[in-house]
Amino acid sequence: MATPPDAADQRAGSHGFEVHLDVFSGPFDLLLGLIAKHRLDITEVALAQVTDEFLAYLRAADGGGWDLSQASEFLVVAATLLDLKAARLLPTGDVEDAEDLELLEARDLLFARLLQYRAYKEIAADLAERWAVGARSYPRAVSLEPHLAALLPDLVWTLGPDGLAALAARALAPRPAPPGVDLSHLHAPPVSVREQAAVLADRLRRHPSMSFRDLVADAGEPIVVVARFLALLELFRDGSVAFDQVVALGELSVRWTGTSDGEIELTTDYDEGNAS
Amino acid sequence: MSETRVDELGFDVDELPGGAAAALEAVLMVADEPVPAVRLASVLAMPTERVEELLLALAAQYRGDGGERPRGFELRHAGAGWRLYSAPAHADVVGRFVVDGQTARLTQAALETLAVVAYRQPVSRGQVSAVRGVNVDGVMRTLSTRGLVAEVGQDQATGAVLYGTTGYFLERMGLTSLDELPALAPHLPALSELADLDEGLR
Amino acid sequence: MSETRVDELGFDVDELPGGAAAALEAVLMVADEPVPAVRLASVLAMPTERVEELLLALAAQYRGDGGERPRGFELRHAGAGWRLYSAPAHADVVGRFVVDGQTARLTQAALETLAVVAYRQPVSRGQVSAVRGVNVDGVMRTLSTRGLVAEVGQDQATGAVLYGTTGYFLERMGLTSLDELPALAPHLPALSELADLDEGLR
Repeated sequence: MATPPDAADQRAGSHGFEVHLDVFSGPFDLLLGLIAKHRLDITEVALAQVTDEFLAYLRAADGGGWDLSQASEFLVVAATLLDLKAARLLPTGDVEDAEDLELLEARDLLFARLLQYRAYKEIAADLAERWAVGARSYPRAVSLEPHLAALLPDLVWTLGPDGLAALAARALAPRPAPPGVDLSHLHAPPVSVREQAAVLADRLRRHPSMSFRDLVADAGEPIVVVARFLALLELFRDGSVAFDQVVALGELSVRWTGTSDGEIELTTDYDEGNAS
Repeated sequence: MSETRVDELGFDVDELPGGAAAALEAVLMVADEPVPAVRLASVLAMPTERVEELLLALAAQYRGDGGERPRGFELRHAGAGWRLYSAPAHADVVGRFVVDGQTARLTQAALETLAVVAYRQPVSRGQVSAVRGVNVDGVMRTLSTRGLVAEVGQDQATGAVLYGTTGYFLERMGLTSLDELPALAPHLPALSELADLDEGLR
Repeated sequence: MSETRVDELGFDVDELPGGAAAALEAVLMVADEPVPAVRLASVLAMPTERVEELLLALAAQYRGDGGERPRGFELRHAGAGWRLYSAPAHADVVGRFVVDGQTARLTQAALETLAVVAYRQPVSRGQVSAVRGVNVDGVMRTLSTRGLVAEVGQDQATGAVLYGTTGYFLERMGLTSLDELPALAPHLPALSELADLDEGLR
């Protein structure tokens, strides 16, 4: 059954469903919020508008600034939105070729996932309620009086100092990465967007026009590419760079339009100090 | 177990001061986790049904149901059995006394992840990630550190570690079994409803 | 401290269900160590003399002095303060419960936890949980009951209780001091794997 994304909006409306952005906890969460807010007319949601909103949200979030894990989650949202948008542009009626069908299925799947996520989100509210109620009772858990502890059977002790050291070493050693796709690198190393902005500024002052590809050629890790991408967005907002892109999806060239020397004064406090 | 003879035990709970109810209180006083009624029955050498009656009566008494002064403690059936707790009405006072807070809040991300694990268990981290649309490694670790979820096995096919909720999760949520979790179905759109919507939008 | 004003506290013990006596019961129910009356007075925002009167009255009530059923628990003044204990009359039943199902061996989880405490002491339960990735509250209680670990202080910043190993632990390990614990290095994975993780293991 092909269910247009609009259905979610209708249900959402009739149930007063609304996601407030003051609790950001994941891409689906944000996506649901944005979709509900824009009445799910994905075709009319300009990605730029969503981006602005997201940046505004992060800026207002707290004084601590925003970190890369949030930013990279946003990229997931943006990609999902683009998918949805592409699927939505298809006519809902006749499906002629296999490619259309695939897109429709992708859209339904995505939609189904969103509905499923929403169900768990609603259930989570019930758990939150139970958690809060439980927090008001403290369980009794006290140590045994010596005369009762003395009743316990004597411990059979086979562990020697070396065995103990081996146990400690194993417990204290870092855990191996979990099987499957490990995204922890997105959250782990502190890569400062501000530092990357300084790197880019230095480069662009010497070569006033460079392609994005060249700017990230030496980045090494994806996290640095993301940081530089975000740094560029910030520099753009600051009026320090301009972008040129001749054809859609073509090479993106970056021009330096800022001052020719001096410190880069980014207006946001970014990830400094709390990048983690 | 209720057949254990008194002369083997060296005591008859009914003859102790305060009777069987007091014996139950004495045992609950040293328990550091919920105790199943059947285990209490075995220790007291009494039929489980009678122990259950006594537990319910004690719980009501502590609440002040019979007109006595409500106690500052409660006897509750949660998780695997029965355990004494401070009464919720006095949470503010107790909170001032207790240093190690158990009151720390769970984040929205933790609650959502917990919900998925509770309903989908046994479930791998990858499967939870797929539902939430975000990597859950960090959140799962927090939940595990807090004793709310634990490894329960391994997926035969993929080798992925499978997670489930713990007895502490049940106790903390005031449930005696997973069957008491609210039904998920009402939160999902009915098939017919979707079909209707589909029609209407044509 | 008894001068703390009610509006700062958000509660008035006399207005809670069961009144000040119930508030005292609530705190005593979760207290692991004997609590001095002056501390209880501070927590309840009441004069110490009144708290002492209430404590004596509760102790008498639990004993059944007023004609009520004697309780299975008693409120005793022990050491520095007041604590709830199982009533001695029920020691046989409680003893059966304590011994029931106990084994003479420490579980793998308990041994691992003990090893972490030995090498990281003084350390809080939260820190041990974080290292092991699971909740260790129950296991720490077992180790403490067994006399292998004990409270050694309090974290200045968080107020969390800090634990260390005991003299009995050294005795069982055949060591005379903690300095004799074997170095961890030979038991760790190859150095190359650890180069950048060194920090974390200090």
